[in-house]
Amino acid sequence: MIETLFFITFALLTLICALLVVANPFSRNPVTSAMFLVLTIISMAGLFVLLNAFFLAAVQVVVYAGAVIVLFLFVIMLLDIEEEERRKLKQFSVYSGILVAGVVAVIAITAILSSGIGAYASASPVIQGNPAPLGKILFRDYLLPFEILSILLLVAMVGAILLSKKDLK
Amino acid sequence: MIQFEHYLIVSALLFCIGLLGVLTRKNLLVLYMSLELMLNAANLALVAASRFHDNLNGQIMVFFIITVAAAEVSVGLALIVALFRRRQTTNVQDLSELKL
Amino acid sequence: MSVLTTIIMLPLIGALTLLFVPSRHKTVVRMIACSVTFLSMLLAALTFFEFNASDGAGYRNEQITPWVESLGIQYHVGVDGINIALMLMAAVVGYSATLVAKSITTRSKEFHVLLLIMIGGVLGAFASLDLFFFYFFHELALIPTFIMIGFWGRGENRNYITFKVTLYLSLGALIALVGLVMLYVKAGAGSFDIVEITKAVQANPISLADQNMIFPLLLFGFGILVSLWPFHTWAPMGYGAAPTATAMVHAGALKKFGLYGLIRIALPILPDAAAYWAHIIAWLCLGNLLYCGWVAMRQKNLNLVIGNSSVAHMGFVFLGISSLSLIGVTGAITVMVAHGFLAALTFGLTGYLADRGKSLELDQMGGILKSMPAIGSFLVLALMAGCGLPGFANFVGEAMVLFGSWSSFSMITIFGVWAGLVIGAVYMLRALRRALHGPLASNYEGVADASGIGAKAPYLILIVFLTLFGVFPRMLTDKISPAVESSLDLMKSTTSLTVAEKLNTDSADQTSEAPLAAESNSRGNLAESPQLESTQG
Amino acid sequence: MNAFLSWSILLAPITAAVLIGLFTKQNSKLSSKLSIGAIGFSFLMTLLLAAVNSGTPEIPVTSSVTWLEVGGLKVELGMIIDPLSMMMLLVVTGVGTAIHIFSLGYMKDDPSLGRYFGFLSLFTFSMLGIVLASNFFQMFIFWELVGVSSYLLIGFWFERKPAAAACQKAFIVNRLGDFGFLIGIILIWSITGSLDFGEISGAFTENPALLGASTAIAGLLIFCGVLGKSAQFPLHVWLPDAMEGPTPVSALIHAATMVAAGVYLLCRTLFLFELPTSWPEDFAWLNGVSSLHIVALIGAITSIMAALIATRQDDIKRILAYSTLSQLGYMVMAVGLGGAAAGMFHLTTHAFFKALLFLGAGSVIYAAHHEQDIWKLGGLRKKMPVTFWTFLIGTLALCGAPPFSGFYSKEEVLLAAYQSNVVLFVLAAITAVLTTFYMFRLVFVAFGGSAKSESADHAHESPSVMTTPLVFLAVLSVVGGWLGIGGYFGHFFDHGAVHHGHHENQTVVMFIGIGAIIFGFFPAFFMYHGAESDPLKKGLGGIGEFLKNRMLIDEAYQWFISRTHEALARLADWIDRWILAGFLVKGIQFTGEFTGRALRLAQTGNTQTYALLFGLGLAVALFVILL
Repeated sequence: MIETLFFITFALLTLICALLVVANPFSRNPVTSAMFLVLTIISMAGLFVLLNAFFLAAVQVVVYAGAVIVLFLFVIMLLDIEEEERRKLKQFSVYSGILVAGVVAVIAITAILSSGIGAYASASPVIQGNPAPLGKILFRDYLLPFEILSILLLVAMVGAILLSKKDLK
Repeated sequence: MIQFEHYLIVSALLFCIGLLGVLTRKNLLVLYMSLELMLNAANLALVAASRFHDNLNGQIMVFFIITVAAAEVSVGLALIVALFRRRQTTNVQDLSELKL
Repeated sequence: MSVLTTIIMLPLIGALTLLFVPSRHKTVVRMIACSVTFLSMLLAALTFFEFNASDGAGYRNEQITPWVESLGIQYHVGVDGINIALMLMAAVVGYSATLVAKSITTRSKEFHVLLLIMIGGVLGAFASLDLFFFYFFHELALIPTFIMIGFWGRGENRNYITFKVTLYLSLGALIALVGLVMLYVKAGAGSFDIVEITKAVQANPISLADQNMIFPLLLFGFGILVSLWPFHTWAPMGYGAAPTATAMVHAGALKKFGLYGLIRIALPILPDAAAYWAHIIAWLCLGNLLYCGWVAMRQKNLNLVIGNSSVAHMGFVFLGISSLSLIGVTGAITVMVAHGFLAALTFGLTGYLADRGKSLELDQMGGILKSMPAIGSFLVLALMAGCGLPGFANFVGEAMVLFGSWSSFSMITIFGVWAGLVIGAVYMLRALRRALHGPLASNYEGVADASGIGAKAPYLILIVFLTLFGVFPRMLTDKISPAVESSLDLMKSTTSLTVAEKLNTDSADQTSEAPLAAESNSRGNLAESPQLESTQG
Repeated sequence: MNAFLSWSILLAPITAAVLIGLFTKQNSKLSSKLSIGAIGFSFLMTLLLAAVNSGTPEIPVTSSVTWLEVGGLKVELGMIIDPLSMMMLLVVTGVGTAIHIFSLGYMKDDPSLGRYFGFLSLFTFSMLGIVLASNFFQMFIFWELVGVSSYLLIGFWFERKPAAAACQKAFIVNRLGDFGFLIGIILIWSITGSLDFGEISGAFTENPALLGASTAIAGLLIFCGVLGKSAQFPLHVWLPDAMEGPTPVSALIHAATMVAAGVYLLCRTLFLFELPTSWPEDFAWLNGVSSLHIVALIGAITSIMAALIATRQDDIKRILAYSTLSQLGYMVMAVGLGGAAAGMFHLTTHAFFKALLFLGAGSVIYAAHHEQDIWKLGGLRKKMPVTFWTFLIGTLALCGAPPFSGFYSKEEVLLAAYQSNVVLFVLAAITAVLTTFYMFRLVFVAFGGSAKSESADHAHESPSVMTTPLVFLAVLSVVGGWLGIGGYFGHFFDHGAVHHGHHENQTVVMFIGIGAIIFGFFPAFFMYHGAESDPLKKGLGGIGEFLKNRMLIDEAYQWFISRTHEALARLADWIDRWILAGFLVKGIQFTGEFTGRALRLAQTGNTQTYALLFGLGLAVALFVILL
């Protein structure tokens, strides 16, 4: 029962904060959006805990809230964002965006509800997303993707440095 | 009792909110945040699947997605910075190079 | 690993290696390119001469490596009499073209990379026994062609021509792709393997309606690639604008892909439709033979004469295929091989002149035979081979086509003889007289002849093979004909099954004629079978 | 033994040709030695072969290798040795050797002598191939090769425009004949299933009606080949033009060998023409006319037409060319009238004296610094005695004066005509009159009188390398008729119509023949003896011009071809340019471009618009897949 309560709380928090990231009626300042993004991510970490993914919940908070969002804020501060607020949104693009997103949402939810996907779920799940079992899988079954990922990060790092150099050739 | 479907619905809604952001906001930075939201929606679905299928592979996927997202954000933000240096704007409407 | 894989991979690996060679080392680039194609040619020649036709009609040097098993795609190469000669031809033409590519000066490394990819693709397409790879290798060869024409081509309106060639060939390839995919689906073998599909179709033929839907797709798709009339207008122009080596490989080897596809795939797998469409092919080939011959008579540019004559020669191949007889189809394949050498030779020679910045307008040519004896004599040989002179492989093939098609299409054969003997002689000799005979044109004063064995080698190799197969045609035909025979047998057996099946379901009174139909089919003259036609209506 | 000999006869010249082409083209001396050595070797081998087989002329000796075998098409390269081919071999190699040696002198200043001898050897090879061919396909192969090697030889001086035009014309006109020939071969093969002469004639012996309604058609199609190679009307137009080639070439190709190939083919395939004739229904009105009748008619037309034209030509080689045409017409007519033996006999003797005449003309031309107009020669009798006397022997042989070889062969031809068709006989007799007339016109103008130009004035006798072949051929022209060649052929064609029993007829024909010589000689003597210009020029008026312009046949061809093929070519080119490449292709291009322009409006360049459309697409795809 208490689990349900937690789920509802976190789910609502996630969705509301996410909505405020993209469509805040009071402010269109990117900083506000970034702050709400932090909230969204933290409440998602709550959902992860509910799903027994303890390690991921921690990673979510550390990497996203800690690193990614800080990066965003840095860039926001770095750039001049005054101009953006003064621009008007185009009515057409807003309505069509809402329409498309809404349609996708309706279709997805209908599909989920009608598919009976829950029936495939195991009745009494037991797994625990602790570092130890995750690590075992990661370094045994997924060793090659893991290594490739490290190269990806390296490439991204080099790319980011190269791109932010002053005299871009 | 909370079921798999409920998590999936939350995930779908989150995804659509992200999509809404991508479609309506004009600021590149906010666009990027919306993209992050969409990625997180996928993460949520994967973790839920992992939980309800008694299988840790889903969580590993999330792990990878987070890493890729981090890489993507770093490159993307570097691009935005470089772009801003050149064009003094972060508004997508000013960027119409794709037009022939 | 099969030797065929080595033959195919050598140029491709060469192309890959070239990517790592700095482009300033031009000699190294040339050396690598020439040596890989030479090795490839050597291996192909060895395979060809080792090929023992008396071992039966099956495939040799096979290699099967599964790739996407869920779709039934596998890397399957192998040769029988039909494609071994084409492999040899493609490898020889490839080597000769690589030698000729020496004249490319701007961005020569990139050119060589593309050329090697093209050669590897051609070889792969001829060796593949899997529809997927068959098509894949063809595209691999085709796309560099466009880039090469667009980038290294010559002439003022080469952009327009590149565009035209690209559109035509892409469209042809696309139509053929649709046909091939439909074939894959309708055959129901769950495999892209040609051998598997053939087996499946033999046990359970594709219905007549489906055959009649797929066959035209293949015919016109492949037909556009081969410049079947009236889809030929890209060819003369395209070869005029293409760089020499590209024109050689395309006109010589790559163009034969469509014909090879028709013979290898369309005939044995879609026998009923083939028998029905044979009439139409035969009439269309008159367009190639007569119409394009006439067009060639009117041309004022040497390259356009040769380009149109090359289109006209394709008419013989189509005529041979449409005869659906052993002699005709064997002749068609012989013409394909011979024309491969010949087209490469002629385009190589005209390219030699054009690369020296000289106009190929016949008005501005003349007397080349005197001032450039080597190139001039080669050109005389090439033009003579082009009008069907005995001693060259073209004659053997064309004669076989004419002998083979007589019983099916006597009237068209007569036109074919007329086109081959008379019209061909008229345009070839006119071009020869205006370009080579007479006093030396001022435009060509001081143009150096090919001197030394190195400069003559690319042409000599082609001439040697052309005459070798012309003087000893059994080297070719003894290998080709058993394979063609088994292919036609396959076709007959599949056909009669379909006919019998159709007659059983259609009406009772026609059933009595079924044995008759089977009998007339076994004569190898499917086109005349009245049952097949009546079921069309 | 026979097989080895015959193969070595055939392969010696091609070996020489290949060696010259590949290695010694630059070296004139070595090339000429190779070429002459090769044909000399062939000649010796032929003599040896004749000696070996002298006891057994009846049995055709054949040996073969399979050249091509696919399904029902089996082509063998065979060697057929029988009296017919034996005599041809002797003529080709014997006369050929003389001409090769003559060339050595005639062409000695030419810088491309190596190429010349290479071509000559190639030609000899092809001609021997025709003679030895044992089946239709092999015959066709060498037929084409002879065509191309004559093309190369006629166009030897290709930098001269007339030579370039002449060789092209020769090749294309020959191809016109080959068109029928090849179709005929295919037709016969499709019915009999065989290409071998022996097998086919065997099949006909068993069943003469094997070819059914296409018997006559098949014969005439094969005869098309003869029309082209032997330059019979209406495909004779190439031969006079072919005189642009070097004179020894004219002697070799246009007198002794290539043009004789047609007659040889006719005799070789005589079994086809002797079948009971039947026509398809559409040609039923021709019933009763056999293909041989048509052959004889064509031969007669050619001979009289060419003789008429020859009287009005001024070029020494052209006169001889038309004379050759006329004599070829004789041979074809003889074969057509059932006198195959007479035809072959005349072919043999004609090869001797016509080669002699051409070489004599070559000697004159060489001495007079390439002056060919007879009205600019003259007075050569004293200056070039050997040439004059040998030329006179050739002339007398050609006219059929006894006891020269031409007398015997011509008499047999006339006899064959006399026995079967009076009209043709009259034509043949008129031709004989005309022959004497134009030949003595040539002799009187060119050799008699006084020199009419400076080059003729400075002429002197040719070197011995040229006169020796002349003497050799002159001897043959004299004794050729005594050697019993006629009986030799008569024995072979024992079913032929000529029998020596008809003494009465023979006497009549002999007197008519001698009369024709007298009727031809005296007008020529009175008109041209010592004449400075042509008295006939004014006398004949329009007809003279008509004959001088070769009866305007070339112009007729020109007109016909420009009306048909040129027009069709023009039309096809127009369609190609404007309809296929223009309207259709450009039309498709325009449609594509128009659609593209319309769709371009959707391309705002705004990423979000694209994203929106992408989202919409996603929604649709999801809807289709999930619901």
